Amino acid sequence: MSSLALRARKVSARQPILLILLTLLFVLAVRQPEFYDPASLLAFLKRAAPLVILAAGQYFVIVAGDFDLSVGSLVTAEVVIAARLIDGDPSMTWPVIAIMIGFGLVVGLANGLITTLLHVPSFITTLGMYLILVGAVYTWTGGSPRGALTEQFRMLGRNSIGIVPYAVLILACVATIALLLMRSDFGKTLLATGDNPRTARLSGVPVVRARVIAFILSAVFAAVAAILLGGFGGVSFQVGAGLEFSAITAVVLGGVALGGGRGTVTAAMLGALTLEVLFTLLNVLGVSGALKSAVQGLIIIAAVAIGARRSRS
Amino acid sequence: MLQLRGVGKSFLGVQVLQDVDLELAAGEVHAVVGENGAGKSTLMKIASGVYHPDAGTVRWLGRDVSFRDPRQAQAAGIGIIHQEFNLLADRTVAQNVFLGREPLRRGLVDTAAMNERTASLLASIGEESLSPQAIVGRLGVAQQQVTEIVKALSLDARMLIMDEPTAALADHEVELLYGLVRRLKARGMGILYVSHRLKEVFDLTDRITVLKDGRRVTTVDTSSITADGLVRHMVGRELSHYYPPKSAEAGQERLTLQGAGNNRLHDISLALHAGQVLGICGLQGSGRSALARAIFGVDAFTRGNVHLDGASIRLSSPRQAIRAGIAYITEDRKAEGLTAQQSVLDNAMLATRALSPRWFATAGRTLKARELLAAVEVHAASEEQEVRYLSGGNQQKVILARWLALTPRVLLFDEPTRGIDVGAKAAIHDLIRKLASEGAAVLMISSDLPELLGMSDRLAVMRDGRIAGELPGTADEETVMRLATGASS
Amino acid sequence: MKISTALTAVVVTAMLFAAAGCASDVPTTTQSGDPKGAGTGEQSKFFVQADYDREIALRTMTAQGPADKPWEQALDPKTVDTTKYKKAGPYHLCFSNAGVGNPWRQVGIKNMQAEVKLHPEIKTFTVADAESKDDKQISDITDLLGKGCDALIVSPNTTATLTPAVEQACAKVPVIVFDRGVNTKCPVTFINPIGGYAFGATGAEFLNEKVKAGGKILALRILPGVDVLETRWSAAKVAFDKSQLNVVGVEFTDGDPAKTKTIVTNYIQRFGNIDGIWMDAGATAVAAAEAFEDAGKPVPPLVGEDQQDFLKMWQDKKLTAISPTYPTFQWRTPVIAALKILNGEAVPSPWKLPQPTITQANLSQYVQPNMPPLHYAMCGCTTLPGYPETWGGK
Amino acid sequence: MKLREHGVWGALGLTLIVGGILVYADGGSLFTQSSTVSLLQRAAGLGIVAIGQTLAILAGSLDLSVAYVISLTSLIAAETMDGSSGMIVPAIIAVLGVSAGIGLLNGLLITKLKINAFIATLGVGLLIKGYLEQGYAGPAGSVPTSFQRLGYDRIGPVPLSVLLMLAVAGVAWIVLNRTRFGHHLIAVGGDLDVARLSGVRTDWVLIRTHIICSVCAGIAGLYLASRLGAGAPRVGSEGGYDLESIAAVVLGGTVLAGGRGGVTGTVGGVALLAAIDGIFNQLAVDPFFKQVVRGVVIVAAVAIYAMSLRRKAPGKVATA
Repeated sequence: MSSLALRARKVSARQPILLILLTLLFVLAVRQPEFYDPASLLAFLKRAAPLVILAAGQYFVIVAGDFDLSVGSLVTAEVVIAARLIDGDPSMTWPVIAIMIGFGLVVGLANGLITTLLHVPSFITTLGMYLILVGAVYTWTGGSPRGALTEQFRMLGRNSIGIVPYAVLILACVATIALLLMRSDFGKTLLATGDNPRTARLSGVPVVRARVIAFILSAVFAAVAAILLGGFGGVSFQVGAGLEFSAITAVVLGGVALGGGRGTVTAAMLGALTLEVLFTLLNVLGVSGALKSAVQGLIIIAAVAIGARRSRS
Repeated sequence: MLQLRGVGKSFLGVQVLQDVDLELAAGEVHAVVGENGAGKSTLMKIASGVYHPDAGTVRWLGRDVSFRDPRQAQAAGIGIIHQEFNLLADRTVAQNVFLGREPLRRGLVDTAAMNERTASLLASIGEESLSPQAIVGRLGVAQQQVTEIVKALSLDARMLIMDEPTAALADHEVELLYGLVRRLKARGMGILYVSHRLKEVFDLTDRITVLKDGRRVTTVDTSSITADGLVRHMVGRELSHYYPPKSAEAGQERLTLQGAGNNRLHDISLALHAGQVLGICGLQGSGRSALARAIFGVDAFTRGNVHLDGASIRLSSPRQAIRAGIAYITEDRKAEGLTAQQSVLDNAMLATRALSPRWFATAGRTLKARELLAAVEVHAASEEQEVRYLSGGNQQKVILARWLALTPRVLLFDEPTRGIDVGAKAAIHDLIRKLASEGAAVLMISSDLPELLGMSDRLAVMRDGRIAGELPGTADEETVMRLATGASS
Repeated sequence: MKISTALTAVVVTAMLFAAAGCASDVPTTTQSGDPKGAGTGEQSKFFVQADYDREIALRTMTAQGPADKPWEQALDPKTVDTTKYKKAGPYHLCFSNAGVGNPWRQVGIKNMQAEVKLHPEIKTFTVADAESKDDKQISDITDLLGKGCDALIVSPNTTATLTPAVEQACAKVPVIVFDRGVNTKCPVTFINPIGGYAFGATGAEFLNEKVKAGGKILALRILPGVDVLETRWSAAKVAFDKSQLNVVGVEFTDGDPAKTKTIVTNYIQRFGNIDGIWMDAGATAVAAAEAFEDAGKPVPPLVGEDQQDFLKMWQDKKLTAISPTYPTFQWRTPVIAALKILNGEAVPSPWKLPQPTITQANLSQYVQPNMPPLHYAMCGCTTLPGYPETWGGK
Repeated sequence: MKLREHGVWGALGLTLIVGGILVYADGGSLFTQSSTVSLLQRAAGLGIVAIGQTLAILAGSLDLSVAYVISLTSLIAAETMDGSSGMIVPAIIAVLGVSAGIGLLNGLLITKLKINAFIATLGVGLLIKGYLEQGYAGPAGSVPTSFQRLGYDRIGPVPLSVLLMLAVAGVAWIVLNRTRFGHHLIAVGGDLDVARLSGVRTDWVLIRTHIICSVCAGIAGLYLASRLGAGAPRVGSEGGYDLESIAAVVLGGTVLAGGRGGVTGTVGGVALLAAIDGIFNQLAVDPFFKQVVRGVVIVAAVAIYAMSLRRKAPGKVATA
């Protein structure tokens, strides 16, 4: 028992986010035991999946020392593009999904190249990309989404195999990929790049390539999130609104330092999960939607303040 | 004006300064010379209020003083010009000079007065040509130095400590500095002048204090001593340190440079042999590090030829150099050697991972990294410990392990033992020799002349971006110093 | 380390206290004895009893004008004389639009542009788009006034904040306001359909009829503070408070389908099931219905609007539903009114347009599979030039 | 660095000429009094916020809470006045007090708790947003006609609001160039260590900078209240004043990392954004397409600045 407690303390010392998450889950267990029914737990994971995926994507960029503010508008753009291209034709489902991933790749590549080769701060690059994507997709569709998504497409975000939603399976895949990437040599060199780009370069790390890949990962993960969100809720222009800040909040909540080189992708994803559990809990507690942003603000300030104190002591 | 009596200082039980006396008179330029580790910088820091002496007294203008911090010393009239300038690149000379003490008129900064006062300070040292409104970032190094000096003057400094003031200056700029120092002296300013370059010392100073191993060897009038005599005072320390035996014979030529150069290096021709350590000595700013960086492709050569094991190569990035089998242990560990927040193991594996990235960690490579860490005797709480918490010596060993994993053919060591304790130093020396004996060609840069002499099979001496001469590993310190300082010419 | 542990401890403790503290409060909110008004909260401060009464009355009146052209009809018209504005053509018509940031306004602006094309006497039609910014719309109006417009049509972004700018404009040209109103009587006429009270009441009454007494109703609103939407909710609230229905929640969705689905799913989870959905706009109706499908429950009676995606779902899945409309054909009327005014003809002021409701009975005539999912069926645009391509159909 | 200081004005001139020709070809005129007035008026609100943001960015910081501060202060102004002229002065005092308080909070979080400015101000923004959403359903309060004159009066073609913006810009210019605080602010943004070693109290400088930045947002809130005649809980966020003010600042040549730039550039950046707005308005270009152009302009401008900066490679202080 004492060794278990010791272990728990060790884990929570390394990842305080886990402590916060467990506490929230405990409170949720007291207030709403039904939450732990397998079905509703899976439904929760299904809803949380897009943000967790976005947080994982954002993590790559942040840990390499940059920002990606364009993911929210990219999600919107992807969903709207998908609806217009598929236009209700089932045979178009898979080709369009491939196009979505490809489009994410191109956007990430553009973000990465502008940031690294033109030396534009990523804050500005991705802010510009945000404006461009929103504007372009509205212009292209004449201001209102056209076409329709097919059932096959929507299935990925809506339906389940047995009781396990596709979204949860996709989340599991993406999380596995993210974990493997960060355990792989690429992940380690990415961390080194964010930590100290000069050392990384002098040790043979292709720094520009690593940063560009981080942007591509963020954008491709956003494309995957778009597939899930489009499937879950259907086409709308609101689908991606504000997701960039939610993703950054989640990553920071997970103890990942802005500026790079510090934090794990697991913690970033746990941060996203914590945020979703928090919102569920607020809903259960009957806290009005309006106060959610205030709670979000408090949590993020507190989490970062604690993190800042830890790294100094 | 300044009198140090019997000053002593120790860090962690190591006596760095012991019973040092120093006097500086108004209008005097007083050189402080000595080898690396002789205690010059500690002495300067005591004079400028950074450190408190453990023993002895500091008298300033006839009164015993004990400065809390450099700002208090500044206020009392002691200015210091560091090697690294404390200037804002985007601001004007006047704005930099008066930063933190801007003159006010009716509550607003009086720009006119600020410029005027800067101009008159500049005029007072004969630097009328420098505009107070020039942007510092666009000035040459010499003019930036002038700005620093004026900043000190604006604080009514009555004495100035100049730490290696010519290190970053080009030749013609050095001449300008000479004039400036002479004018300051004429105004009655006392100047403590720390320099390696004996030519300057003889050109400029009135008296010279020689430090060795934390003690004052002598203080002499400059006119009463020759360069040879001075060098003899500075060196001659007993080899308190054991160095591994040198290589008997040179192996094949590994890396050869023929007439190589770039904007800082000129006409470099050198050969590194397998099994040998080539020591590069030279003063700061002589191009030692630039040479290593050029070979490693950081600031690549733009002229000349480079051959590696007989094949002509052109390296334009570190990555290419590493692929070719070259490793570079940088001078500034913190800024260029470590990823401080990553673990010991991750730091040790960084180059391996960067060069041949794998999807899955293979046990073999990790095992190899562990073996290397053990072989170089890194002492860490665990391999997962963040490398920033390690001592300097252990950090350097981790970096060594990083490169050893690639079994490089050529190793470039830039100040490999700077800031490292004696025990770790010996271990690193042994390692360097072992690597050479296993067939690597080693280039070693060090400011610590005895170390370089103890380690090198051959020596190349650099001055002003050129090879001033090559010497056998058995050369004595005086010969090297003469060549490096230009005292012999 | 110690400080951080302490801080973490404080945060965690605070959360635990929050949970414990709230534990005693919750029953009072969900199980309070009085079903009436319990879940619907306080009445909106936008609620005006007289306006409410008038709209409820207008619902049963017959409109005057051509029956096949509801955009030219008017309810209970009181006309104003406009001879002082009479002017010879051709005309320069100006329009200050609040924005085109949602599909409803997209359909609307296309209706208006097509209507303009029907009238050769309109030589120039200048549109300034305020991008949903009050501040920009105020500037836009100033700007338009300098362009020699013969009449100005305004669709205000918000009521209170646009009033001063509209007053300024009234002094120079005849002003026609439509959709949202302004707090001034200076425009020549104000055009809108019956209004939000009628919309909201129609939906609530339908639920009252279809859902058994004591049934759990979830009300979904887009966002607070928009008068058009506030009136819809306040009328529904009045209806619910009078009924035996139990409104278990009122939530804001931001018009976001994903958010809507999450909210509805949460409610299904929390209350076992929901027996009826009321909403103040149909953009999220499909998402709300899907939440029930995904939870494996039958879709309860619900209120939507006239978007094609919902109408199609209604038809395909045989839902029990109703669609009050806020017809986009009203975007045609301001152009017609402007021409009448410039012609010196009397116009109704205010100009109340009819507000048809789509029910099971007339559903089939509004389902148009060739149109985009977010096209509004009640557009009165099928005979306009460029239909259906201009509206994104095929 | 001529380009960085004057580039934005050159771009503005070019935009106006090209835009003017395009509009003329389209049969309109860009420089009629009414369109100029409306262009200037639009620029005023953003300009005031962006000037405050300039100071924050120059000091190496950033403020993402301004949009919500604007909304909040517009409400405080309108509700305090509540239609009565006598309450104008108390309302102004209340607005300045509250916004200064928020700026103080931002500054304290950044300096004392060592929270990254991005996170600290985002968090504070969310707190205010929560308060607004909880407390307000829609526009509230009302502004007396006498106060509305601030938003509508003009002297010739120049609206009062533009004079207000120019006044704020003038004050900011004086603060930056003629006060010790301003010199210290730029030093803090340029190199924190150099500033500290020169005896600058860096924390206090950052705190004061954030107070000023928030107060500027408060002034913009006052202006918008006068313009709208009421307080509006979403006017700041709908207007996108947070990101747009940052865009205007970098467009004006101020470096995001701090220490380099100034308010004149920002005024130019705001004018350029307004000019693009105005031209597209006259040409009745799809507002969505305008977004695209804006995004491209911002990224391109910063890329050009970065390029010229590297080509000339100034701004290095030597180390031995």
